[in-house]
Amino acid sequence: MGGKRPRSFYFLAAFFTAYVLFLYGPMFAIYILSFQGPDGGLTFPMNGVSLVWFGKVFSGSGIVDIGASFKRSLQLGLVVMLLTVVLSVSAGLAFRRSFRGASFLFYVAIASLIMPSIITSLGIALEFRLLDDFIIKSGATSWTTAMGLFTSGLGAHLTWTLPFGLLIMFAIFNRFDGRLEEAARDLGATPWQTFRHVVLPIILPSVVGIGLFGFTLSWDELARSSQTIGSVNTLPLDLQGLTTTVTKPDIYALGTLTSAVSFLVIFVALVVILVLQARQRRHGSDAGKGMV
Amino acid sequence: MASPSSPSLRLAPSMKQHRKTFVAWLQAAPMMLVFALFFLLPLLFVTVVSAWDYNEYEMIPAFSLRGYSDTFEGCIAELPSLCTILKTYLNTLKLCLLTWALTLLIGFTVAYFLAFHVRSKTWQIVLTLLCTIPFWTSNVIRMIAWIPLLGRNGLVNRGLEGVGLIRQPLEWLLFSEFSVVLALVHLFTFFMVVPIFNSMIRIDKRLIEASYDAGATGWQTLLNVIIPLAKPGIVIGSIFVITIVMGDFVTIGVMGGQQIASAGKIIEARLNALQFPAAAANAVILLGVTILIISALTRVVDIRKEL
Amino acid sequence: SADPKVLRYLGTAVNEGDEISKKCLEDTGIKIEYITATTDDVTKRVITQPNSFDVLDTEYFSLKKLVPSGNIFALDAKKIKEFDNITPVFTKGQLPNGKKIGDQGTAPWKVLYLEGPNSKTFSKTPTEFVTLIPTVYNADTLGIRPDLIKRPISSWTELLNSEFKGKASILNIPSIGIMDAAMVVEATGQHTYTDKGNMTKAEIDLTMKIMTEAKKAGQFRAFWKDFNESVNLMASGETVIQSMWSPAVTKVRSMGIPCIFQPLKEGYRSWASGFCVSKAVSGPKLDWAYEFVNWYLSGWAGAYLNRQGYYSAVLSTAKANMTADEWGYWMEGKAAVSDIKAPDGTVLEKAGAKRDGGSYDDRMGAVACWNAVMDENDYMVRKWNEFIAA
Amino acid sequence: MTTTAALELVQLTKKYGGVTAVDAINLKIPAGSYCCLLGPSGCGKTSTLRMVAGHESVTSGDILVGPKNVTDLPPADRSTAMMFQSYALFPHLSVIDNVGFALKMKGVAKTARHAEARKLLDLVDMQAYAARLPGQLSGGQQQRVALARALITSPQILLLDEPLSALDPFLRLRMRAELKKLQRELGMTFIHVTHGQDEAMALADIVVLMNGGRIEQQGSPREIFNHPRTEFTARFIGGHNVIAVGAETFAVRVDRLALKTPSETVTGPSTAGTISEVEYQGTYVRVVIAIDGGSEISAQITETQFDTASYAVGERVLATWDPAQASLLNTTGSAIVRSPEKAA
Amino acid sequence: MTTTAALELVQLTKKYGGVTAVDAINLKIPAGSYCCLLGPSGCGKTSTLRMVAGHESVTSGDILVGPKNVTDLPPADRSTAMMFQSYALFPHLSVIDNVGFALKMKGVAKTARHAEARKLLDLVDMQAYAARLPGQLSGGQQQRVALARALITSPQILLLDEPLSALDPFLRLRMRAELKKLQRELGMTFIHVTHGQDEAMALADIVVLMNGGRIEQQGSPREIFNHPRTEFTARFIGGHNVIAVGAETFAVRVDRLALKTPSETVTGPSTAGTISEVEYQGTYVRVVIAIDGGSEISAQITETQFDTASYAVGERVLATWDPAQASLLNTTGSAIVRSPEKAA
Ligand SMILES: Nc1ncnc2c1ncn2[C@@H]1O[C@H](COP(=O)(O)OP(=O)(O)OP(=O)(O)O)[C@@H](O)[C@H]1O
Ligand SMILES: Nc1ncnc2c1ncn2[C@@H]1O[C@H](COP(=O)(O)OP(=O)(O)OP(=O)(O)O)[C@@H](O)[C@H]1O
Ligand SMILES: [Mg+2]
Ligand SMILES: [Mg+2]
Repeated sequence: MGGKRPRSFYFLAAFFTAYVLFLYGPMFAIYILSFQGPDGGLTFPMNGVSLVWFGKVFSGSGIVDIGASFKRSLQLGLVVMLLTVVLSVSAGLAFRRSFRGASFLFYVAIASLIMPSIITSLGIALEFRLLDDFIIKSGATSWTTAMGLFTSGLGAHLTWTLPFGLLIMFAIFNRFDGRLEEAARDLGATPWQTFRHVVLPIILPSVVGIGLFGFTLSWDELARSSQTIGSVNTLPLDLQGLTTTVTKPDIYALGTLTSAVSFLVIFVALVVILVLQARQRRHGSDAGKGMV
Repeated sequence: MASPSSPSLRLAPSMKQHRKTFVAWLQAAPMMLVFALFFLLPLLFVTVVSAWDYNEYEMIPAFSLRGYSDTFEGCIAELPSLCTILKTYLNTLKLCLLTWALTLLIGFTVAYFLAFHVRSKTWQIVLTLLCTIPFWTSNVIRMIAWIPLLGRNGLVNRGLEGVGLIRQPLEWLLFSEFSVVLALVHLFTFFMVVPIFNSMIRIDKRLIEASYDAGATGWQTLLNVIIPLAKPGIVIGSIFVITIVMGDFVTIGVMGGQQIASAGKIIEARLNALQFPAAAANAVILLGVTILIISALTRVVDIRKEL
Repeated sequence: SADPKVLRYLGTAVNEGDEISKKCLEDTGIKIEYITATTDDVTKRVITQPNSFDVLDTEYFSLKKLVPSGNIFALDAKKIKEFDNITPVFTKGQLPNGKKIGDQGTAPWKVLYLEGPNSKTFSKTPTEFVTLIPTVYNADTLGIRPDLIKRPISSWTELLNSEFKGKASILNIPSIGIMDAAMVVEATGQHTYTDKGNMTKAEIDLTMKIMTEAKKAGQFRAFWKDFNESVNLMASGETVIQSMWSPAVTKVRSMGIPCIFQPLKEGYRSWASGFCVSKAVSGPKLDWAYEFVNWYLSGWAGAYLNRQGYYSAVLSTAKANMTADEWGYWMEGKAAVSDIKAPDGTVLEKAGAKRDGGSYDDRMGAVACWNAVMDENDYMVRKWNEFIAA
Repeated sequence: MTTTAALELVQLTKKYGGVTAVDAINLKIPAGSYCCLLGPSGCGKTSTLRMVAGHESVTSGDILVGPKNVTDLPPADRSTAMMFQSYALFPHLSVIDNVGFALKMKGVAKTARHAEARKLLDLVDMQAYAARLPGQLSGGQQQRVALARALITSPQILLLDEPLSALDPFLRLRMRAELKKLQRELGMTFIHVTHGQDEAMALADIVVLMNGGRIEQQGSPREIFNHPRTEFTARFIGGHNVIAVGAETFAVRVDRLALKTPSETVTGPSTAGTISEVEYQGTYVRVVIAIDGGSEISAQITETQFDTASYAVGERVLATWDPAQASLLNTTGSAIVRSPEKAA
Repeated sequence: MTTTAALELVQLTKKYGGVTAVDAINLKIPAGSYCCLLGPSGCGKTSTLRMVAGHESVTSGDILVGPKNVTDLPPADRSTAMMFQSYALFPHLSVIDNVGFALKMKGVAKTARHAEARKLLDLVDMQAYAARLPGQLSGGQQQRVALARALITSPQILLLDEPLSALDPFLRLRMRAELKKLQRELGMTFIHVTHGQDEAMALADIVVLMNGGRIEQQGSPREIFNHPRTEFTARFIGGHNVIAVGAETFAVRVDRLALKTPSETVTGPSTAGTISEVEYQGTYVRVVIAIDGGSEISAQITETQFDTASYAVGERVLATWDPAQASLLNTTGSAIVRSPEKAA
C-alpha cells in the first residue's frame, strides 16, 4: 500500500508526458533523419536508410573539425558552469542581506538579459579591439589580440548565464529558513562553515540545477559568441557556419549521438542510484507521503 | 568590572551594519565585476555609439541622434496609422504575451507535477534531465528540424493526412505566427519550469495539508496557497521569458520564414547592414521598454523581499 | 623545420573545403585554419575583430562597407603572379571575348583598386593597390521545381505570379533581395532602373511597395537567409520558385529532386568573391598570405570550384587542371560525354546532360546587375524593415 | 448547527519504512464526545491524528467516520479538521486571513468571514494581532492562531495536536475552558492530543493512553486515575508510586502515601527508604524516597506537614499506605518503552 | 571544565517596527545560577533570549556577558548557546550529526564527536534514533534532539527556549532533573524560558516574571510564590486568588481558602459566592466560586473534604482565609496585559 495516487496525478503525469513529447518533437525528426541514406537531405522524404552519417561524424571529415569545436564548447561550457554556480551562489547570499548597490546589480543583471545578444557581443568585441589597440600602442608590436575563447568568449557567456543564475538563486533562497543559519552560528560555526555545512547541503540540488542550466545556456549560445570568440569557433557557431553551404544529415547524426550518450549516462546513473537506495532501504521511510 | 554601559564600549550600530554590508558587498563583487567588464563597459560603448552619426558606409564619431530619429521616422506623420517601429513593437509584445501566457501555463503545470507529484528527489532529477537533453542538441540543428516536422510534407501533415483528418496540408503550421509561438514556447517553457519548481519545493507540505483540511478544493489550494507562495518563481520565470522573447530574432526569423517583424529583428537588420549607431539606438530603446515592463512586474511582486 | 605556416581564413562555408586546405598544405606548407561564419557574421567580424583572422573570403559588394573601416590591407598587384591573367570580367567588365557585360550594382571593377596603400578611396582606374583578389563568381537566377510547376518559366515576372502564391521565396539580405525584386519590377515593365544596384529613394519606395503588396497577398512562403535554408525550402516542396544559388540547385538535384537553375530572358544577378588580407597582418605572415593567394589562382583550386558550378577567376590555370569533358560541360555548355562528378566523387549529372543556362559566355554575358551596396543603403534597410513589418 | 460523528479505528496501523508508529489500534469514540490522547513522546499520537485527517496514508486497517469508511478518501471529504503540532500557518496571509481561510474556501464574503474570524480571535485573545503576518508572532501567539483556524471550520470531528503546549498556564486554563465550552455547545467530536494529565482529566470524556504505538488503557479520567491497570499507566498518569511487594506490584497514589519515622509503628503494608530529594511545589512538598531495593517513590505532603516534620535529604523514613486505596497491576503485557530499530 | 559568566542586561529594548517587544529591562544574573524566565505568551521572552544570543539586533540598551559588552558582537563571539523554540534542526543531517554539529565545527574527529553526541542522546533518551533524519521524528523527539544539540556546546551561558514543552510529564520530570544536574555539575549559567511555574519553582535559583515586555517581579521561587507583589504576579504564578476587600486587594493561595456553608459562622475575612464549576484534578478537587461582585475565585480542596461536603454547582458557599497568609498587592503599576498596536 502506501502509494495511492490521486486522480490529479494521472492527469498531470499525462500532461508532463505530453510536454516531454512536445519538447522532443523536432528531435524525433532529427533521430529519424539521421539515418538518411547517403543521398538523403535534411528534410523528408527519406532517401534510403543507412548509418553513413554517423560514420561521417566519427571520421571527422568535412570543412570544420566538429570534434575540435565540440571539445572547445564542452570546455567553455564547463568553465561557464563552474563560474556561474560560484558567482551566482555568492551573489545570492549577498542579496539576502541588503548592501549598497543591490538594486543596481539586480537591474544590471536584468539589462544583461534583455540586451539583444548581438549588441552585447558587438560591444565586447569593440572593447577588446580598443584594448588590443592600446596594448599595441604601448609597445607590444607582436601582440595579436586579447580575444579568445576564455577571455572575451567566456565573458560574453557569463553575461548571459549569470542573470539566470542570480535570479534562480532568488527563487532558491525564497523563504529559506534563516533560523537554521542562526542555529549553526550559535553552535560555533564560522560564516564559511555555516555555508558549507548547513546552507549548501540544503540548496545543493538546486545549485546543481543552476550549473546544468548554465552549461546548457553556454552550450547552445550563438549570438553572443559570434563576435567575441576570436579565431576559433564554438560548436553552435561552426554548425551555423555550415548552414551557409551544403548541409548534410551528419549534423542530425551529431544530435542523435548527443542524445543517445546523454540518455545512456543518465540511465546508468539512475540505475546506480536506485541500487544504492535499495541498499539503504532499511532506514528508508515513506515520510511525508501523504494523500495530498 | 568594566563600567557596564559606558558608551565608548559600544560600537555604533551603523558601523556594525557596515561590516555586514561589506561582507555582502564582497560576495556580490565578483558578479559585479563580470558585469562591469563584459556588460556595462560594452553597454557604455553601445550607448555612445547610438548617439553617433553614420552614413551609408561607416559610422562617424560625431554627436547625432539620427539613430533614434530615423527609428521613429513617420511616427507622427503617419498617424493615425502606426509607424514601423510601433507596429513592430506591438507585434513583438503580442508574440511576447502569447508566449508568456503559454509558457507560464505549461511551465507552472510541469513544475507543479515535478514538485508535488514526483516524490523522490532522484526522479525529480531524472525527469529534469530528461527535459534538458533536447537542449544539448544545438538549437541550430533543432531549428532546421522544424521543417521536416511541420512543413507541407512534414511528419505532422503527413500524419494528419494519413489519419484522414485533412485533405490539404496545413500551411499555417510553418512560417507563421503559430510556428513562431510554438517554437518560442518550445524553447522557453523550461525557463519557467526551473524557477517555479525551485520556489515550489520550498513550500512546506504541511501548508497544503492545512489548506485541504480547511476544506479547500485542489483548485482553491492552488489559488490561495501554492500560487501566492510560488509567486517569486513565477515572476522570475516571467522575467526570463519576457526579456528573451522581446530581444529574440533568431527564432522569430527562422520560424516566421523571415517574414515576421520583431524588435530584435530590426536591430539585426541594422547590424547586418553595419549601421551600428542605428542598431545601438534601437537596442537602447528596446532595453528601456523592457526594463519598464520588468520593473512594473517586480513592483507587483518584490522577488527580493523574502530572501 | 620552421614554424608551421598557419593562416587564419575567415569566411562562409561556401568556398571552404577540406580538400582545398589539404592540397594547399601539401603544395605550399601553409596550414589553413578555417573560421566559418555566416555572411553577416563575417562582415561584422571584420569590423569588430580585425585581429582574429589573416585572410578574408568575402564579396566585392561588401567592400564598400569594409574598406572605410580601415581594416583591409591593400594588396600589391605586382606580387600576384597571375594578376594579369585574371578574367577581364573583373578588371575590365567584359568577357574574354571582349563582350561588355552588365555593370549595374557594385560591379567588381568599381571597387577593385584603391588610390594608395593606405587610402580608403576606390580608384576608377587600375592602380597597383588591390582590395580583393577574385577567386569565385557566378550568375544567379531563379531556381524552380519543374515537377511542381509543370510549365516553362522564362521571366523574372513569374516570381510574383499569383499562380505560385505561398510557394515563392526570395533572399532576406536586404541589399540582394531588393535587386531580385528590381529584376521582377523591371520584367513586369513597371519601371526601368538606371542602376538597380544604386536606386534612388523613389525607386526604393516603388520597389518595396510592389513587394509589400505581394507579401500581404501571401505570395511568399518564407524568405531565406542561408544556403541551407534555400535547399531545404526547395527540396521539401515548401517553395517551387525562388531566388537561388547555383550549388544549391545542384544540391537539391543530387537528392533526386528535380530542380532547375532557370535562365531568364532578363538576365542574371551576379556576384563575385575573393580574398582580402587583414590590415593586422604583417611580416612573414604577409608573405604566406601572398603565397596562399598565388597558390589559389594557380589552377588546382580553380578547377575545384568550377566543378561545383562556380567560375574561377583565372580561367587558363583552371582549364589546365580539368578534363576536356569537364571543361566542355561546365564552361562551354556542351553535353557531358561521361558522368559529371562533384569534387568529392559523387555523380552530379549523367552523361548527356547539359548545364542550365549554357556556356560561360552565355551566362556571364547575360549578367544584368551585380550584388550591391547602394548609396541609399541606410534608407533601403529602413524600408526593408518596414516591408518585413507589413 | 454543526453535525457530529462517531469515529472508529479498526486495526489501524502505520509503518514508516521499517518503523511501526501505530500498531493495529482499535478505538471507538462516540459522536459528540471529548477524547484526549495521552502518551509519551513518540508513541504515535500525531501519526494517528494525521491518518484520521487523511494527511498520512494508512498502512493497514480502517478509519470510519460515522458509518462511512474514509480510509481512502482525500482529506476534504472526511469532515475532519486538524490543528497541526507545528501550526502550519500560511506565511503569506495575515492572522485574520489565516483564521478566515476555511470560510473563504466556502465562498463566504469577506466582511462576513472577517467578522467570524474576529470572534475566534477574540476567543484566543488575539484580536489585536489580526493584521500581523505569522512570522511576526511569538510561539504562543502562533499556536493560538492555529487553534482559532481549526475551530472556525466546525467540522464533525476536530483533531487538535497539542493545542495548548506553548501557552502560559494562565492562558492555557482559559483556552481549556473555552475548548470544553465549544465542544459542549457545538456537540462536535474532539480528539485532543495532550501531554498534561490535568488537561486530559479536566477535559476528557474518554482518555486514551497510548504507548509504543498501542493503546495501553482507555476510559473515563476517573476510572483511569483510580484504576490504572498497568505499571505504565500508573506511572504515566502520574501521582502514583509503583511499589513491588513480594510478587505483586501495586500502584499507590503519591498523596495516599504517609511518611513515618522508622521508629514509629505501622499497620498495613510499608516500605523503608532514605529521603533523596525534597522539592518545594507551591501548595505541597514532594519528598522523594530511595527505597532500599533501589527504586524511588515519592510522597506528596502538605507544606504544613512538611514544616512540622521538617524532613531532610538523607533522613530515613517509612512509607505506608492503606491497601484499599492501592491498585494491583497487570505486570505482563506492554513494555514501558518500545525501542525503534537499532541505529545502523 | 566549562567556564561560566554572569549576564547583565541594561535597559535592553527591542522594537519590531512600531511594536515594543522588550521594554528597557534591567536584569543581573550571577554566574552559575539557574534563571527561569516566566511570562504570558508574547511577553518578550523569546525576543530577550534571541538578543542575548545575538540573533536579533538590539534596539537600545546593552548586554554584558561577564565583564564584556557583547551587544554588537556576532553570535559566535558571545559564549552563549541557544535552543530554539522552533528547534531549527538541520533537516539534512541525521540526529547524531545534528547533535555533533558543534563539535564538527571545532574540528573534533568523527569518532570522538559521535561518542560525545551519543552520550547526550542517551541523556535525552534518543540513542536509538541516532541515524534518523529530523523529518522522521515526532515533535517531542525533535525537541529532545534540539536540547541535546544545545547542551553539547558547554557554553558559558545556555539559553533554553521552552525546552520541555513538547514532552510528556514523565519525560519532562526526568529532563528537568537532568538539566538541573548538568547545571550544577558544569556550573554554567542557564536561562530557561518556561510556562510551567512548577518547572520554574523546581529548577530556578532566580525566577524572572515578565509581562508586556517588562520585568514584573524577580526573586527566588519561594519569595515570589509567597510574596507576590502585584495582581499580575499573583494570578500568573497560579495557586492564588486575588480578592478585593474594600480598597485593598489581597492574594490568597487557593489551598489556603476554606469553604463554609453560608450558615456556618466565620472568623476573619470572607467572601460569599456561588459554586460555578467543580473540576476533578486527581489528588484534589478544584472548586470555582463566582463571587457576588462578579469575579471568580477557586479553592483547592482535598478529595476527602470534597466527598464529605459534596459541593455541587449552583450551591452557595462562603470562602474564608487566614489574613496572616494573604499578601497585600500593589495595585498601581503594570497593567495585566498590554495590547499591541491596533490592527490596521
Ligand atoms: N518579527 C516580529 N515582528 C513584529 N512583532 C514581533 C516579531 N516577533 C515577535 N513580535 C512580537 O513581539 C512580542 C514578543 O514576542 P516573543 O516571541 O519574544 O514572545 P514570547 O515571550 O517568546 O512568547 P511565547 O511564549 O508565545 O513564545 C509579541 O507580541 C510578538 O507578537
Ligand atoms: N516520517 C517518519 N519516518 C519515520 N519514522 C517516523 C516518521 N514520523 C514519525 N516517525 C516515528 O513514529 C513514531 C510516532 O511518531 P508520532 O509523531 O506519531 O509521535 P507522537 O506521539 O506525536 O509524539 P510527540 O508527542 O513527541 O509529538 C515516533 O517514534 C517517530 O520517530
Ligand atoms: Mg506529535
Ligand atoms: Mg517564545
